[in-house]
Amino acid sequence: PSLARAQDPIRIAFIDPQSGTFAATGETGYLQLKFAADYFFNEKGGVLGGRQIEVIALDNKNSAADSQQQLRRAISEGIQIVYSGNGSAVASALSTAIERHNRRNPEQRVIFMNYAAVDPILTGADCSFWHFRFDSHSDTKMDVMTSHIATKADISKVYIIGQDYSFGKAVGDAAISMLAAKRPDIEVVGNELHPIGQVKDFTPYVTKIVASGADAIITGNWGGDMVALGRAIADAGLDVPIYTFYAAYDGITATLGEAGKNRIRLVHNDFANPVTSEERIAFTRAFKAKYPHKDLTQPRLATSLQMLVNAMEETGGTDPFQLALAMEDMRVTNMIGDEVWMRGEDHQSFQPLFVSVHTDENVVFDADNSGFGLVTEFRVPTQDTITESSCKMNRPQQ
Amino acid sequence: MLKYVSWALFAVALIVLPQIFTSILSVSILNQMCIAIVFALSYNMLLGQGGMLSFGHAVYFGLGGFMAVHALLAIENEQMMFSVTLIPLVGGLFGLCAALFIGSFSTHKAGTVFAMISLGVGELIAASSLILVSFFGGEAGVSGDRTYGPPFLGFDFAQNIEVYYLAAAWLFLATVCMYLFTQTPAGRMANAVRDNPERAEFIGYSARRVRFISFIFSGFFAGIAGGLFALNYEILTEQNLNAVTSGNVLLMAYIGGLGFFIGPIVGAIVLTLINSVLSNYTDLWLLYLGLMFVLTVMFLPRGLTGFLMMHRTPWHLGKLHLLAKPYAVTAVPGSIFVFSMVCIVEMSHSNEPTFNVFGFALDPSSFLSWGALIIIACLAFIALRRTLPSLRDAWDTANAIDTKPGVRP
Amino acid sequence: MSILQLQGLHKQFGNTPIIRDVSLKIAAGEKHAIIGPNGAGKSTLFHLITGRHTVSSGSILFKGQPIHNRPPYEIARLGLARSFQVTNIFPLLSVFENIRCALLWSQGYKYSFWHLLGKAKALNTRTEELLVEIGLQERRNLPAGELAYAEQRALELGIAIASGAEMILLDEPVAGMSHSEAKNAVELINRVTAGKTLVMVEHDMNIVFDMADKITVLVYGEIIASDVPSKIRGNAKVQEAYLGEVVEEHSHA
Amino acid sequence: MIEVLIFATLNGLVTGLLLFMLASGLTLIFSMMGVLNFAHASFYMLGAYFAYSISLYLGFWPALIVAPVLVGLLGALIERYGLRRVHKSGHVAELIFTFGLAFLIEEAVQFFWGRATKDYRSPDLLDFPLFTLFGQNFPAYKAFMIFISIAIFIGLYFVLTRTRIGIIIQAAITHPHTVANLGHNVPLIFMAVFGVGTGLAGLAGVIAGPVLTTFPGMAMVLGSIVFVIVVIGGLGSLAGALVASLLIGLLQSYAIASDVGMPDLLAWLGISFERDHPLNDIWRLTLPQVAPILPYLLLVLVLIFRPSGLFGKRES
Amino acid sequence: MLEVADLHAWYGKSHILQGVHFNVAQGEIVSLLGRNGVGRSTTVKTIMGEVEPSGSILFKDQQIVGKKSYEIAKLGIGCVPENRDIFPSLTVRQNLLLGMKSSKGSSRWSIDEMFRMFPNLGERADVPGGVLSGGEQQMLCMCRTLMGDPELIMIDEPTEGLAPKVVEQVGELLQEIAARGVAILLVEQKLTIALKISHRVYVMGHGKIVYEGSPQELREATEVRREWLEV
Ligand SMILES: Nc1ncnc2c1ncn2[C@@H]1O[C@H](COP(=O)(O)OP(=O)(O)OP(=O)(O)O)[C@@H](O)[C@H]1O
Ligand SMILES: Nc1ncnc2c1ncn2[C@@H]1O[C@H](COP(=O)(O)OP(=O)(O)OP(=O)(O)O)[C@@H](O)[C@H]1O
Ligand SMILES: [Mg+2]
Ligand SMILES: [Mg+2]
Repeated sequence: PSLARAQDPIRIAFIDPQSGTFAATGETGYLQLKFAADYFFNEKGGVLGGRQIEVIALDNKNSAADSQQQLRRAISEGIQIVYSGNGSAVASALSTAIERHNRRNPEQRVIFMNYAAVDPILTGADCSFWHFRFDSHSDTKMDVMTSHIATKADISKVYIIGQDYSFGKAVGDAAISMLAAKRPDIEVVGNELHPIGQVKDFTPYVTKIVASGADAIITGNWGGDMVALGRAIADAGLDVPIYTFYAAYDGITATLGEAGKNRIRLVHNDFANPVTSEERIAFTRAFKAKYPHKDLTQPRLATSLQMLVNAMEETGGTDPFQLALAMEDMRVTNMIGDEVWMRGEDHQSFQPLFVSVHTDENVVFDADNSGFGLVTEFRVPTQDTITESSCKMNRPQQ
Repeated sequence: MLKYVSWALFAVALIVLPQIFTSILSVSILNQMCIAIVFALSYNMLLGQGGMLSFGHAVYFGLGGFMAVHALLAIENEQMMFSVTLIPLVGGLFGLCAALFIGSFSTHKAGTVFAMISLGVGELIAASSLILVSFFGGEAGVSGDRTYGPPFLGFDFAQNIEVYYLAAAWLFLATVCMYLFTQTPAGRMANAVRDNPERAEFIGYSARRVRFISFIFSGFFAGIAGGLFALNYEILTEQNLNAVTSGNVLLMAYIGGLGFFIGPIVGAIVLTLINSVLSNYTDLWLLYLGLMFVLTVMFLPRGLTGFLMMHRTPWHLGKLHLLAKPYAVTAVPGSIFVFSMVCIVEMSHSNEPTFNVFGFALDPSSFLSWGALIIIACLAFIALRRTLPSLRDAWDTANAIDTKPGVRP
Repeated sequence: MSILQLQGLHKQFGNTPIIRDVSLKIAAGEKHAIIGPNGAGKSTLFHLITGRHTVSSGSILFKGQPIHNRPPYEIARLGLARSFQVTNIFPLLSVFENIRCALLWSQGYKYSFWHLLGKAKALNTRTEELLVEIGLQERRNLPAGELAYAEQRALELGIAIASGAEMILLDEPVAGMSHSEAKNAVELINRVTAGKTLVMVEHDMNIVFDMADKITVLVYGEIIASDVPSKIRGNAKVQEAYLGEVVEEHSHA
Repeated sequence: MIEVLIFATLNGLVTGLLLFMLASGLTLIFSMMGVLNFAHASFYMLGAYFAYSISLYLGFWPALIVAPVLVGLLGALIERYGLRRVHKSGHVAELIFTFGLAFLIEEAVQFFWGRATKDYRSPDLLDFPLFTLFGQNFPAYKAFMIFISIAIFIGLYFVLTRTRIGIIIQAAITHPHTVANLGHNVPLIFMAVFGVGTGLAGLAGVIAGPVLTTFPGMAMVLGSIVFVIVVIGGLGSLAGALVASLLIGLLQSYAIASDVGMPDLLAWLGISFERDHPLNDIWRLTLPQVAPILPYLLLVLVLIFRPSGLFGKRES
Repeated sequence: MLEVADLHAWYGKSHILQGVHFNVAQGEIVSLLGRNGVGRSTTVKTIMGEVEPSGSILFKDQQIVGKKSYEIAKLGIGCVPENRDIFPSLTVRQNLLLGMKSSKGSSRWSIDEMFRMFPNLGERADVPGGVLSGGEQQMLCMCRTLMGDPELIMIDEPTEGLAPKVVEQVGELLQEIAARGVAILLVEQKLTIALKISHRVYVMGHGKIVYEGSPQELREATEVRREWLEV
């Protein structure tokens, strides 16, 4: 490579919604990745002997077709690394498209860093050599959630409600089978599916929940559906824990506010209050200083970047095939000192998981500047989160 | 004669364009345009020519596309064997079948009744697509691979450029067919029924049957567009048949100009470009797009094509040159105004300490940037208001038939 | 042989009877006028015959076939064309297209989407001829909605006669036309309906008495007289219900 | 079971009346001006956001008055400087205009208020359970919603039937010149109607915002359902809009409350099927699952069998 | 009462009125005659403010050029257009109600009086205007305008489509209206009736007034009649 080439930035395409209804998460994701790149690498002299990392946001409008269009744009511009994560449908479309593209155009390959899409199938039946997932998949999260429920002796009836699509259904199915294994005495008194984004008022559903006599609720709802459900439960005066995956940040925490206090429990892999790691505190403070209205919702973006950079330094370049090989079975230590392992077999990462509660007590780092935030109650170490791989990976030749 | 020349030009443009814009991205955008044009033209068969305002045209596009993907899957699984060049036809036929069924009850009436049935049917089918997972694949959609069919003239369609030429061929064919349809008795009666359905019945035509015919053809061509989509993206999702897609095609046809055959073509090209180009410069592109729509509807009621066609009279009168200077004079303050407004909007939206708009560095925290931009915007606006009357005068002059200009006091 | 036969026709809107027990025979080739006071039900009668309204009871036979309660387009296809009292044209289509559309069915094109209009020589020549006949050849490319009122009336007439139907129903064909235009229109009507059956409603008595072979007087939905013009003129009941003294004045003018 | 039924009825009533609040404004505009106002739900959203901002400074009650007025004024301005211009180019143009407007308003809201959900709350004064039945609270705020909706119905009904405004506007849609020739200031009336209609939407937003959450997608959720109501009820019929709103509110509420579905039906009929049957998806459908799409089904059926809607007199 | 001077009007590029001038006094019936398409209806529309003119129109010594239609109507000019333009979806009674300028206020005319004058309308008071017979619509339109209590009423072809007997009736009605002090500008095709009831007549040709006189004079001016009115 010529001298000039060596100074070119390493460009990363961040393909996520940047406009429309789903833009909020895509936008903070972009800012966080960019911030992490600057904070950890660019400000310290870059990588691969001085090359800067440049993150380019490409708007996929939350659509599979637009994601492909943006993928083609990224490829046209010679980009070899693609980040995406919002929505499993989009992620799986992108994964398929990248797999095909790399097969049809071996000289223009790209690697896919999935930072948030949790459908198990992405590292299961549909796993791809080019796809790496940095979030735990929903079955693992459900495993943690049910383990936590299992420790609560006062829970005997559980109501499951979710959005009517694959993720919502997967949550329901997993909850039922896992609860049956861990606490056979718990009765699942309802397993309801509602159309996604269509329900105006959840009170009718809450009525059913009340009538069922449930003393805990499990839901995979996110976005507006989560807020509306939380509100309706509080309005009806139903005082039972609600187990969720996505009930925080992007206005949700602020809107749930008092209504969700000590009701909402969240499974996640990004450590919340109390934060003990100095590195993490400094990172969070620096981010807040730059973007006061945003929250640091996905610290695993930093972890993923760390792995990527390690792989680059190891291989001395950015060739996606080499990067992918290098990342397999890589282990890095994240900001809070836990080890994250990228399993080579299916490109699924493993890390500790947490169950936290929505509250305004003992919150140092709040969400939405609302005073409310997450306080961790329960931690599951990495080894307990590891599940079998069902991936039969199709490994390309160099 | 002119007609044949335009068709030839059209064909040449289709062939040459990807040789000029060669990147993967541009080929992909061209591909998208082909799809959008067929779709928008099919929509205009309904609204522009048949007077049927549909809020659910994406249904036929989407259903055709889904069927096309299933056909791809069937080829992949070796249940069927035919060339993927015929995939759009599969989509078209399925769109036609869907239109046959839905049209059988929805074309009874035009106007609001038709519009609302199309809305209801659209919502129903979009919602069912999430429920009927085996056909629609839920929110993840269905995806297929276009490269499994027998090669066609040695092409296996692995590359986008091959798909482009296939799409362009279909586009050309579909456009010719749709144009010819407007020249047939059925096509002309569609216009008549749009104008006055009652009178049409008294000259021997069942308004319902006439609408029905337009409707199924429109469904057919929408299905072809869906099939092309399936070939290009190899995936169809719920989004391809929901209200957003239906709304989009309505906008394309309208912005382009409903009253003209080429209107939807213009609209499809412009909107595709905006969609794929503007969105890369700013995440406020939807805001600008909305603003643009509203302004177009207000000031160019006959769409972009209508605006161009307005220049036919001065052209025939040989007075087009009279407009050049006033246009230029208005364009200067106009573009400065638009530009400074864009800067102001972008600045108030920005998360970043400084950023560039078309090469200008702006600092949202500095009063200087704000003040300067606001003053520039105001000045440009005043200048614009000053120049508009002279443009209007020039326009009147250029359109006046009399030799003495300005007869009208 | 009567080409059109109405038998015991009744029509009511809600509870209001408009047509009460109308029976009438119209012979093939006859020029028949229907006159009567405003609101007598003349236009309603036309609407019944041409399928715009359904009949409440009774029957209508055209060429021996029952046509009541059939949709307008089926009746039109049998060879029964009409014009409207309130102008009813295709406002956005050009004058030329208005006429051509009116010709399509009778020239056998039906719902064809495999014929090109531009190639249909006979159709286009016939359209041109008709344009000349109704005097609108210079306006041929104008959208019909932009024509002056009287021109629109002429076009209305043109659409009605275009198909060359065996029987033509004209509802106040010359209303709104000036004297000279009315005269031209009458000539035109005479020319194109030669050998055909014509039924018309008209308030201009000069024209009625000039043109009609037979006149039917409709008052409050009932036929009070149906006879040759000379007898009608003298009929006292008709004079009282409809004509007033105006007839004399007109005949003098 | 009985508690589910009672609450389902209450919920249906609340949802229905809320929908009516929106539908009333749309009926007004739709029937009187013939404008299919696609942006209607957007004005509703604006109402909620305005009220949110105002309530931060002045509290809920002033917002209840000020926000709808602001929305109404905005609506009137949009009519004056936008819609009126477009009116000349016909209904489709008007529709596209409001369509673009809906787009624009949604984006503008995101621009000014951001994309995150807003913490807009009901007033403390009404923040208590009105009664508790079978362990479930019925918030006082919902009773307040019911009260306002009924007040709107009575008020509008009076204005429409006891004044000439209604007929003037109806006539002016088709014959603006003639109405002007009779001495009525048509543009002013149109502007007022649009203002009042959008103001009503704004009011609905102020009231619904705290219950249905205030976020940029709130217009989309309600956008087409309002049309469904207005059409099912019959164009231009206020009573029809009320009946249709309640019908849809109750229908959805009961559908959700019910636990029946195809499996029950099939079991009842004694039919069994394989789990991998191609129509498996259909055989497994339950009523609650399809509840939100029932209105569209109803819409299509009503239009096929009674194109003028339940209470509609005229067809358009 | 009404003074029109040097009135010009255009439709797009075509110059329709090319300097029209005439006047109408209180209680007077003035006819505007002429062939089809000479611009008589356009004159009426122009006065009503529907067509943008240049020139001068004084109504009760007030310039009304440039005013909006409804303002002109409020000043007291009523107009019965040639295309009838009744409101098809409103009932006969509602049509008449709409004619009133305010819901209260006294008018020289009441709905009952109208129904007495035209029993046809009375019978059909609650039927939608759109289903009326052609002649009934014509009557309704005239009554509606009267309901607004205008001081000047412009009537465009009132007798078109009316049965001969009703034409007589309309003539009498017009005379009665005039007798109540209302000025009438009558645009007519049928010379017979125009000559019978008018006080003065104007003849229009090619967008200009080409003749002015009393009915008697016009009856005798065969030259004028031949050139501008008949064939
Ligand atoms: N759809 C309808 N509903 C109720 N009444 C109607 C309907 N259609 C017509 N009528 C009434 O029927 C009567 C006859 O109307 P029609 O139009 O046939 O009269 P006409 O004889 O043509 O009169 P004219 O010479 O004035 O045109 C009128 O009084 C009219 O109001
Ligand atoms: N809206 C319009 N656009 C263009 N030209 C028009 C329009 N209305 C009328 N004209 C033209 O203006 C001329 C005068 O029309 P106007 O209606 O005033 O005539 P008129 O004397 O009332 O005749 P008529 O007996 O037909 O009512 C006609 O030649 C007509 O073609
Ligand atoms: Mg009649
Ligand atoms: Mg006239």
